[in-house]
Amino acid sequence: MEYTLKEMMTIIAAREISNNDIVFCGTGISMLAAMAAKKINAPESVIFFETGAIDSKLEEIPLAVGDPRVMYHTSANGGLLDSFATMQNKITGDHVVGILGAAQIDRFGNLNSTVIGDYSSPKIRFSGSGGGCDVASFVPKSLIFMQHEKKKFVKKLDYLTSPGFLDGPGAREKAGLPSGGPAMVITNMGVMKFDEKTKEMYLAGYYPGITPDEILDKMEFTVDTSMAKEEIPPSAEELYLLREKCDSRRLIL
Amino acid sequence: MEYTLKEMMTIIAAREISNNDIVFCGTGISMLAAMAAKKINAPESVIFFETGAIDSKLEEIPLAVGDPRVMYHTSANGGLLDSFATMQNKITGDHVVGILGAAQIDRFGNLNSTVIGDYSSPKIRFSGSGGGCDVASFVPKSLIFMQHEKKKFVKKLDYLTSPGFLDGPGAREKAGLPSGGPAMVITNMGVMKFDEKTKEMYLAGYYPGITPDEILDKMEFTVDTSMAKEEIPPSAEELYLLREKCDSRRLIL
Amino acid sequence: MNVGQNKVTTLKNAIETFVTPGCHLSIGGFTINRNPMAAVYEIIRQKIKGIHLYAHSNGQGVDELIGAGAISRLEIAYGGNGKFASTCIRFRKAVEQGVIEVEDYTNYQMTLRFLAGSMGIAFLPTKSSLGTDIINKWGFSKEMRKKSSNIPDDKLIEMDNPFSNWCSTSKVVLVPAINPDVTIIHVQKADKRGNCRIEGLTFADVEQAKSAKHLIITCEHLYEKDELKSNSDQNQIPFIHVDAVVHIPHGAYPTACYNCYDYDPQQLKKYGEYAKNDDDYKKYLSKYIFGIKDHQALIDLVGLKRMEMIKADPETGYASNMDRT
Amino acid sequence: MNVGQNKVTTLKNAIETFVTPGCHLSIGGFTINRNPMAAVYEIIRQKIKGIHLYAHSNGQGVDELIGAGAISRLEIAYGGNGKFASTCIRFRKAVEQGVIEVEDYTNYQMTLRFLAGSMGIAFLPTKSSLGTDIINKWGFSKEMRKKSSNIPDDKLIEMDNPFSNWCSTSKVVLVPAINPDVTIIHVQKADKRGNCRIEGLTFADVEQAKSAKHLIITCEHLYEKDELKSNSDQNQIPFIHVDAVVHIPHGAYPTACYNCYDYDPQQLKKYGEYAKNDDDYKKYLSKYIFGIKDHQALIDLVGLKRMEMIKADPETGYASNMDRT
Repeated sequence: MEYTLKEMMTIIAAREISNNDIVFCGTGISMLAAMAAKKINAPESVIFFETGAIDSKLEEIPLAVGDPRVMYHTSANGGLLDSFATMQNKITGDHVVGILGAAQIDRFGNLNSTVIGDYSSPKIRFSGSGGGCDVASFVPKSLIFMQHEKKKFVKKLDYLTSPGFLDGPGAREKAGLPSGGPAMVITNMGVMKFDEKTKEMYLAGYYPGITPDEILDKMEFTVDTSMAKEEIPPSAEELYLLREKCDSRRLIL
Repeated sequence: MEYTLKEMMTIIAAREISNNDIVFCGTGISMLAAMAAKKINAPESVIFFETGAIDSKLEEIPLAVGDPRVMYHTSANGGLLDSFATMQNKITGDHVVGILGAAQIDRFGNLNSTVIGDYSSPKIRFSGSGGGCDVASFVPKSLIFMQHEKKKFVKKLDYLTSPGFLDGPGAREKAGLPSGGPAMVITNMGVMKFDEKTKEMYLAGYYPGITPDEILDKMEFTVDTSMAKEEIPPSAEELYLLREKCDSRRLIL
Repeated sequence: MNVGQNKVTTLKNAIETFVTPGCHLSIGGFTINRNPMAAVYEIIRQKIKGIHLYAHSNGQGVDELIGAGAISRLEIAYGGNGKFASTCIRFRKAVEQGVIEVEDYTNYQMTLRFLAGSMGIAFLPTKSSLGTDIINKWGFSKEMRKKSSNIPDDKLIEMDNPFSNWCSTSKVVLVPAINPDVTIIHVQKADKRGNCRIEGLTFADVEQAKSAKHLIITCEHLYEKDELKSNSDQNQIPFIHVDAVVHIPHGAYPTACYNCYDYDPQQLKKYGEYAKNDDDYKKYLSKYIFGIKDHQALIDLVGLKRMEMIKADPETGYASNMDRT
Repeated sequence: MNVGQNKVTTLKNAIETFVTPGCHLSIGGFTINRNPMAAVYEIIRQKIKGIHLYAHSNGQGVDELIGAGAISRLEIAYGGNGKFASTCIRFRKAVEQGVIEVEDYTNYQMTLRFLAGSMGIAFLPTKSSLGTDIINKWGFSKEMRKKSSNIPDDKLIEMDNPFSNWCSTSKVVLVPAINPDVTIIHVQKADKRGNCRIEGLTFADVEQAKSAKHLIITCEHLYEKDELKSNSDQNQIPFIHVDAVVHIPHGAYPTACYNCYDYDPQQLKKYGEYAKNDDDYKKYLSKYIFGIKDHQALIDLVGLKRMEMIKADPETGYASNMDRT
């Protein structure tokens, strides 16, 4: 069955979410992945937004985390203080899965969403952290969406906006961050995970029709590909639920 | 016209409140004084409570700051965080007049509402600070209700619960407290104020039929009585409004 | 916390499960308002002892837990009950007789400590209590603190403002976070998943609730799953924080519950009488707590007439013109 | 703040009075929701320059203020606008061209900074951004900070947990308080004294409002003195914090105002088109801001049909089934 790479990426992220996970999501594909998980495999997962909405009904897909659609039929409508406290407080925060994106990522899963070039006189300016650094600092597990390009998978970030494993094993703890960090990087070509011991990125999966070497060609640094398997494409049912129940108007897809 | 000492004390406190003052009050006579001010001389003063109620209508007199009567017809019903922030934040806090009471007071207006005797094995245990220390720490002006007794006006407090001028001029600033402190002590015999320079208590007024010497007899330390004048008793109108419009059921009076 | 979908249980079961001997507990409400009294009485009935209690001004509930001997350690700001007790009687006796260890804070400090716990941060700063014995005199010794992993090594820490004189602040007091093992609050409305709606003042209930490892909700009105999701602006506590939901009408009695019923001045006065001496207090305990099987039995014992008397006026939210002399 | 009883005025007067050249400003809302756009357009119309703006994710309003050249310094967490701008275009150009000085924080940090200001405390702690360039890289130099009395000497300060390892916390980041000279927020309901009721998410509006030296409220619905004192549980901002109340229906347009109207996807897209190059943006400014006398004129220019399109569905609070492609 036909599917787009965006659909593949969304479904792979959705499969990572379980019942009783509290899912932090941003705008676009990350929101769609969280919605898909509720429709497909984790009906009792809870979606929340940094703006303060928790357990939103989402009858229509929001186009921003500030979209009024996140405010309808929630468990509570609070503010930014509430949502970030839910993550910084480990009692609830240990149940949160964060979904993030960025302009650059390094082999330890650190993210740059601020600038390309020198911070004081950047070549390219991006949006900045928003809540991204907060989520990456607080939560035990995060999923990262990226496009696979050499300039995005870099040896050294121009600016470290959101912490992954910083410079390797024990670095988060040394910096004073709660343990945790990125669990998975989902791109338009495959899936990267992080080694338990070295905290370094490795290739865990590639999409049908794409080879590990093609993926390495799109990265400034190399990663271990020995454990890579072909990813299972979205099923007809997954696609049906994603397309018809989550984004029937194709606002994101 | 006949009046009780309690009525005299209440009216003297009420006269100290002006329009646009934000009045912090506790239980009992302090609440009655704030209500009397609104009825008599400061209709546009604003009453608020540490429990989070602000600008309460008070159709009936509350018997505690947690009484549901403080929640009716307010400008906002918040919580403790809101009320104390309103005082610690100087933007609003500089407009707050606090009304307090205590078991002991010293010549610099420091208050004890915690214990008599040693803190670790007290002879008498009182309620403790509640919000008293917070108010005394934050606000620029406070009025203190006391009973005039030797054991209450002491040379040294058994426990310093709420800061007055600590050990004298500049001490609040040195300790890191906002400037301010007690403005007036209202007792069953007279009114004490604090010297601009020395920050020491002096007798500012005595009630009709009471002499400065009788007041000094009720204190462990002596104060300057040279500026003391006889206080003006409550007028018929003040008494009418206090008795009929504030506490018609004599729950406090 | 519990992300589950149905948390409705009995009070007996909720207390047995979460309130264990020696646990660190906090209860909601303020002096004579919205104390979780049904839960307080059930804790007493289950004879749970050695509790470490955190209180700001939790009035009636605190005094009854102390009176029944359930508390061994107390961190508190205010042990009074408004006009009904300038100092709570059983609290005063227990401290003077040295049967409980007590440590004093201010109301703002205790609230900030719950807020810190709810934010997942180790401490928060304030200017309150600088230069006072609240900072200088500790109820718990350094040694005892070092030994107890669930009590911070310091009571309060004074610190210079690291941002020079920013906000014309030279010094602050840092207050350590509290994360109680269990918090119990009584609310007007809750649904079966645990979404809560408090009416009137929230006091410090929301911070106490979100700082707790386990949260028990007792409620006047129980709603079906999702019924409170409309007008959710008025919900203060989303269900993820909640472990147990118990439906108990009059669950705050004899304290007040805004829009439902007022405090009972007669019962609170009678309590004060009983509390004055130990023999009478034993009578109180056996008549009003041990002698009856549950909270409904207390409501029945007090009687319908009294419930009518304290019934809230729908306009004001309290019992207008009730005789409170 | 102003304890006075009637604060109703015109937008022109409120902006003239409180928004002065070089002032420190914050605006409410989040990305495409409840930005005080009428006030933003009036600031632009009055050609007020050199503003120091504090923003978390205040999307559309921030980009328009920057685009019009009103901003010289910006402290910000997120310069995007959801699906309508992954990075706000005029913000991006201004930073890349070096026409504004910018310093980066996180959304939580900016919110905590407003909270600190509203609490009257110099700083608050968090674990967010430890080990990142948010701490290491400053937008404003030490020298510039020392020179400016209204900017703290340090951006952020890393500190060891003074309570040993309490809450398994070894380090924290301290964020300095913000007290803007003026904050402007748009709310659904306000009374003439300034009591405010926000519907839907409050974002960081309440903290921004209470931290400000002066507070301007624009509202969809204006109520008589005391009308909002019933159901006051739903009021987030008591009148004492408010300096000016301005009644402006559609005051958040083209951003959304929950229960009143949705964002206008056509206008936001059109804005994105105009923003792409400077000449087109000049056309945008003259057509939609300088070319018209006030916000009502903008609403008239866009037209009734569009207002019908974005009208909120009373059940959902937004324009259900609106074409947003």
